[in-house]
Amino acid sequence: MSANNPLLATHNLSKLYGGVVAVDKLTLAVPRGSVTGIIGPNGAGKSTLIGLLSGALLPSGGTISFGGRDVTGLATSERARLGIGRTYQIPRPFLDMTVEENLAVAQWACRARVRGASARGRRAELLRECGLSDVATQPATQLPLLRRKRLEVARALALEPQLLLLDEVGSGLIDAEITELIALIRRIGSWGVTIVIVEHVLRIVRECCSQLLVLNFGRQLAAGTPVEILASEEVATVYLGTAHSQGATAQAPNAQGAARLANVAANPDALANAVSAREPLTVLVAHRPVPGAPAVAGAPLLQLTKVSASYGQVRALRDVDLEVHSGEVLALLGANGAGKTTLALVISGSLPAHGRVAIDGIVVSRTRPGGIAALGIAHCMEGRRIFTDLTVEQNLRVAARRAARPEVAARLDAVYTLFPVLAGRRGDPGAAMSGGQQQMLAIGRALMARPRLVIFDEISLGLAPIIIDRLYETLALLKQAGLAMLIVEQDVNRALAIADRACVLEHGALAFTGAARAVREDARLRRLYLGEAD
Amino acid sequence: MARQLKARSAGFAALILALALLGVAPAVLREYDTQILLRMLLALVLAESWNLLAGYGGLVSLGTSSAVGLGGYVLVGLLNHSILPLPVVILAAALSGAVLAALASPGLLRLRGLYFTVGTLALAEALRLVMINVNQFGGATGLFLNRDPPALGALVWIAVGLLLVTLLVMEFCAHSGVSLLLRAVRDDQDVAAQMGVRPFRVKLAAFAAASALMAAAGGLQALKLGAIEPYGMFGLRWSIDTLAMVVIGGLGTRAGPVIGVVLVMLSGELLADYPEAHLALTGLLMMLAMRFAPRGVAGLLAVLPARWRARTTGA
Amino acid sequence: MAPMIDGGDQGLFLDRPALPSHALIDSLRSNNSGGLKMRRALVTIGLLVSLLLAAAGRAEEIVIGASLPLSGQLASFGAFQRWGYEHAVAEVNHAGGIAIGGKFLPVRLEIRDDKSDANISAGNVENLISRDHAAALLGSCTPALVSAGALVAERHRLPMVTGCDPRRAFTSAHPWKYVWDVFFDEAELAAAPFKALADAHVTTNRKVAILHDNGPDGQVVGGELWPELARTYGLTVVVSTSFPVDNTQFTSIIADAKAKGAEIMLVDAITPQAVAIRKQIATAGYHPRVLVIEKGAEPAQFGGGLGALADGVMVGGYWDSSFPYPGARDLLMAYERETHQRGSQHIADSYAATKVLLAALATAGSVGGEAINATIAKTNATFVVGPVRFDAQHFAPLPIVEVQWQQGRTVVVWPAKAATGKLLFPIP
Amino acid sequence: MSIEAAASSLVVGVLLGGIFSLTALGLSLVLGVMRLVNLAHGEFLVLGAYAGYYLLTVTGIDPLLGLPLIAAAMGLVAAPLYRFLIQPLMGRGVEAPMMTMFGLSIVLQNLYTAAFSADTRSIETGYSALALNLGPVTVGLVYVMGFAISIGIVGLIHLLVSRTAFGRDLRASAQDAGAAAIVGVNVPRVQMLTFALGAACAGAGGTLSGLVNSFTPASGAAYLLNSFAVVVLGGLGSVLGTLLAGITVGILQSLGGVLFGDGYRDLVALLVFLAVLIVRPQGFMAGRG
Repeated sequence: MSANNPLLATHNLSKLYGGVVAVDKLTLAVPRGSVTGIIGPNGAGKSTLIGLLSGALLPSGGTISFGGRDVTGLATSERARLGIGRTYQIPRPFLDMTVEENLAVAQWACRARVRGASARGRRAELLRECGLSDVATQPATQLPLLRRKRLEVARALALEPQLLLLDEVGSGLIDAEITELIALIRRIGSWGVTIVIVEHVLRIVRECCSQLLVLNFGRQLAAGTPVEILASEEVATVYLGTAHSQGATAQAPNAQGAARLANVAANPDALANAVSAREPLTVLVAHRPVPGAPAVAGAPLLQLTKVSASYGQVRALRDVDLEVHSGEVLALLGANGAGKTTLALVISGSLPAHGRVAIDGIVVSRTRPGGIAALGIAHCMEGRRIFTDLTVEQNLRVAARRAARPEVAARLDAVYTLFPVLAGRRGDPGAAMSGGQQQMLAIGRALMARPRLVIFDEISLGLAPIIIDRLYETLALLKQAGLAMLIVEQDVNRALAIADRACVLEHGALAFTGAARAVREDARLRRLYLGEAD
Repeated sequence: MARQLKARSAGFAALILALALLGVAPAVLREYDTQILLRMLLALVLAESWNLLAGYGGLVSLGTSSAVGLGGYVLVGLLNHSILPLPVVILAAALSGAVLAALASPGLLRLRGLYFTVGTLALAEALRLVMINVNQFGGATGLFLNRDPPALGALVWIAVGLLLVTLLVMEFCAHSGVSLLLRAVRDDQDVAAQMGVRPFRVKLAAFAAASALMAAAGGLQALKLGAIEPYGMFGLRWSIDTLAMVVIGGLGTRAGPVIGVVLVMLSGELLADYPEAHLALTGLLMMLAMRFAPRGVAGLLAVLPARWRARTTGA
Repeated sequence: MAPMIDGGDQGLFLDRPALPSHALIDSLRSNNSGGLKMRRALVTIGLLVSLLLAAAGRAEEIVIGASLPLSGQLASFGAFQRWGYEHAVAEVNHAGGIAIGGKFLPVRLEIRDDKSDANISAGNVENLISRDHAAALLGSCTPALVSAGALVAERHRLPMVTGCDPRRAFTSAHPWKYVWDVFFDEAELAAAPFKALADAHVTTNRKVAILHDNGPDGQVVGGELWPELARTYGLTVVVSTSFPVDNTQFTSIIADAKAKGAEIMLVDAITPQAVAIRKQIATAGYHPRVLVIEKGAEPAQFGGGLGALADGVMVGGYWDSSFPYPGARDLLMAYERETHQRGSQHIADSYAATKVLLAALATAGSVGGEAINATIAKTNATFVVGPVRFDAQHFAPLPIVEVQWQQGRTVVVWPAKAATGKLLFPIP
Repeated sequence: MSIEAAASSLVVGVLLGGIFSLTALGLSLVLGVMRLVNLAHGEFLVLGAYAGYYLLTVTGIDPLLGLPLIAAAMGLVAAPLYRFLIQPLMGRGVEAPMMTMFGLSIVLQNLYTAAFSADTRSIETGYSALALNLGPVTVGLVYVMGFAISIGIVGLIHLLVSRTAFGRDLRASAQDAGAAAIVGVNVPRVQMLTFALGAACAGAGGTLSGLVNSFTPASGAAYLLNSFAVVVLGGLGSVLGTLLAGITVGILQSLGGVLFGDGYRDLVALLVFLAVLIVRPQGFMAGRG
């Protein structure tokens, strides 16, 4: 992908957040007039890269050059004036202005290049191009999601940029909307504007980009034309998890699951770990509803009927029905932005929703998060969200609500045997833990409440494969101890290996559901993730 | 756009007419009413410039008293020790406000939200303590104007002139491109930077303009009094009253300051014998405004007719 | 199916950067019709101002206005002055009022609180003149407030008689034409303690510490006069510092004075600071043999606030009920009968100032400013504070005595002929 | 300025600094846990001072003995005040609660003037004028007692925050309110109790301030700025940080007094506050955000 004088080039660009490496010595070149796509699993550093290029984030190392000039340390406003425009993943219009005024801000800021009357003409032209002419005088806050995304693009174009950075413009849009967006991107490309698209919706990348870059763990995994990349095995494994590429579908999930458990059985210390860990688990896992709590006999542990919710302007969930029975493990799959996390938040009570959410048959739609936790539903949250100020033990103790002192001590011991590494670091503050250790602590914290159902939300995010293996071994043990689990997972294969049933969300609606083995075979799954060109 | 242009030019005409009316008032009104009018004009200049700062620029400042005090001292100092004519001295007082803003800006303008507010409060209090302690500026005794202040009528004309300048600045800042930059920086400073706006410079321009107008008003107050001392001129009361008037009137609205000034001043005169009750009432009104009418009385006035019409026509 | 919730508020867990915290500002929607509302509001101003307050009917009475510090740090002085003014006016009304144009008119006293703030004092006097139509004015207390109000009176050419503003502070403010002051001269006040100590042949290590606030009179008495007097009386000034009028912590200055062994301490401060200084002298374990606190130590609140600690503190006085002037004792008796509190010399100068003004009104027989002013100029009579004659600078000096707190009461200790008690030395 | 004099005023600085840490603790907790700038904090302190004053003059109970009573009363008053006045505004950004507290401070200041008159007061007890001689240094007894009690209370609060279940809930809510709610912490209740705890500290701190120097209804503004200097110096919500910062501000003030004269004490604290605020503008908000 070498080009003689690229419009944009980075050399060993890196960004660290404390111990976590977001972007790791990235060197890339974006030729003038090209449309470059950047894809990669969640947490691969895509948004961080956009932040570094636009100037919102200052790099920890390496250089960025734009049009041959070193802009590494240049302030955001100066980069914008040089001609770098960007859009935001979650649209951030100027709320107190009309749509047209939003565009005028960029023109006024860079007055040098745009004169009065022609400015108004240019604005009208841009609005027409982006299909916003009819709402020109409406306040920006009244726009629905797609139009807000178009406003982001139009506003960035008002800068007359040489380089346009599009940050996940496609997420949360329905197919028809994506088609319109692709047409718009192509038109912009035709004006000679160099475009960099960070995207999850692979259809946009496939149909717009002339070159493609795959990021994983902040490093460049692969680069090339969309056709090469999307067909390559390497990319599929990164996306669909270990051994779920085109060729490997034949292997039966149970065999896969069984192989893992066999490994546990064969490996002595793993076995010891497994056997000794099973006894204390009973301390951490409850089977029956909390004594005294109302329950309808025979009702499933958790039942969602026609649940819808929205999130900012995004219609995240539409009429979702879902059931989890006591001791059952349900995998919740779907592309990024399909509404998985929103569903988890609705169940744990921190996001208001329409429709009926019932635990043991009793409606809990209006209960506060704390109340739902008390009913035995724990939520191990996306991004771990442990309390970095508190020590490991304090993190665990916070979750043991209303438990008698001996009971808390027993649960603590059980968690420490489940995750020996935590026992050693009992007194250390949460902040001083690595990603994997923080995830273990988050799981431990969820178990301290002696739940009957735990929602595991993206626990494999940004972790090394061997750590993910150990986590899933623990989940397997918890399953054997009778803990019901709702696993929200990017890594399809791992989730299906342990799940009894699976259901797949697409654009906030239930695409299909069924036994884990059936879902693995279903061709729609692969299309959903990699999106065949239709 | 033409319709809007016509509306604006009509607005200007009415503005000039109203101000002319105010200028003529002293000849017509009794002395007491003229004094109230002068106080209102000064308060309106302060309220408009604070509204520019906080309402349009998002810079909630509790430092009005530092600009007012500085303007007062510069005016009296220049009149006592130089032969400069009055208009030039008032301009110098205004410039001193802008210079104060410029000097404080590298530190203060990097602060956001609460920390900017508390920073301005600390700056105002520090300036007050300096003026009290340093005897070269008259210490607690303060300074006496070496000539009789101009007659009330002349003062009203100067105040009207200052108000005209203030309203022109506001009109410019509220309707031109500058208002776009201001509101962009206020709503989302990071995104504004992404659009090529230089947040620090926009905030500095608003801070300097507002401080200059406040300092000019401070100069006028000193001219009216004839004798100034730090406790009065740098007192926290200036910051509190100005903020209360704009918040009650309607933060970030064009009509807010006017309504706020009229409301608070009138209630002040009616409750003249119970000053504590007046201040407590102002505080209470502020709390109610924050809770139920973030857009203040102006916001209510804008919404009520619509709501009332909706209720009556059963829409 | 229930309608979609309008997802206005963000869920709790968005990992994208939090929206800017200006949510209040987010909720603002300025629309373009601002110009229109602007016009409507400005027109209403014109109407409102003219309708503002129906002119108070000119009842048949003489209005005397006064702005006094009834709240804030000078509240202790203001309270006594208010009584002095009201008592004098009540006496005149009881005697039938003042004859103007053949008719006896009652006098109405209009008092406004200036909260110890010069700006408000000026505003109050403006209101008294234009709204309450005062025929004449009485002054506030302490030079800063008096000057602020007096300048307004002077501009409106309305006579004002005041006390509570020493000569140099009064005359240096403005070449007065309509304002008259009945109070003491700083030079006499400053010299009084030195003379009292000399007459009592008191022996000390002749080391003096001077503490004064940087107010108008503090600068003059503490900053200029005391250092000069110390030199002329052969005393060495070891500490001389000023502090802001509203300062509360004096530990450093006091510690310095103690370390330098000053046995004589001269202080000029208002009551709150005087109380704090006396307390902090005690808590610093410092025992000066002589402690003079001008201005702040005089009112009863000083003694009340400190109790036994006040004993021995000397302060310059310009009046005491023991003075051989007509009505002196009756005035104190009247005060204590009505308020059940200990009197202060401030009831005398305020009472006298009002009497001077009312006497001038009676002799002028008119409410015209120029007439009253001319008759005030010719005042030459003995009042409860002694003989009052105004000099060319409109100032009528009052004699100075040195007073000392003893067992919770103030006793005149100097000069000998006026003494009602013996000088207590050294202070306990 | 001789050595003894400098030594005594520095020691007084340390002792006053101890009291400053207690007066600032309430502001620090509320700012740390709820990102709420309590602009009425100064008025809470003044209320504590008046409470101590009238407790002594009306009932004769010594203010130091009455401290728990005053603190409890302030807490009980503050909880409903928070529940009905501030909590509904918590979701609406930062300006609304701040301006409401500003309005509250204006109302309180004028209620005090109306109720207690504007006279300057100070709490006079038998021992308030006694002096302690410790070698070259002589210091008021009341400063030492104030210091000891303040350190005691701050220590208690530190234990409460670091050792108890409520303390864990408090810090969890401070650091990540969303996650704390999910884990089962009743975050609104924790915030209300924290506000009440802050008010109780302000009550006790106010009484001690009333003991060591005089106060008027208008003293709130000076107290607020002083507390802010301590909070910004000591770091948000950290109890020990506030203690050290309080003593530092106390020393800085007495240094200012020694070097430039007592008039400059408050000025020095303000200039330090401005310097720290500007050098670490995002320091505290981001540090805990």
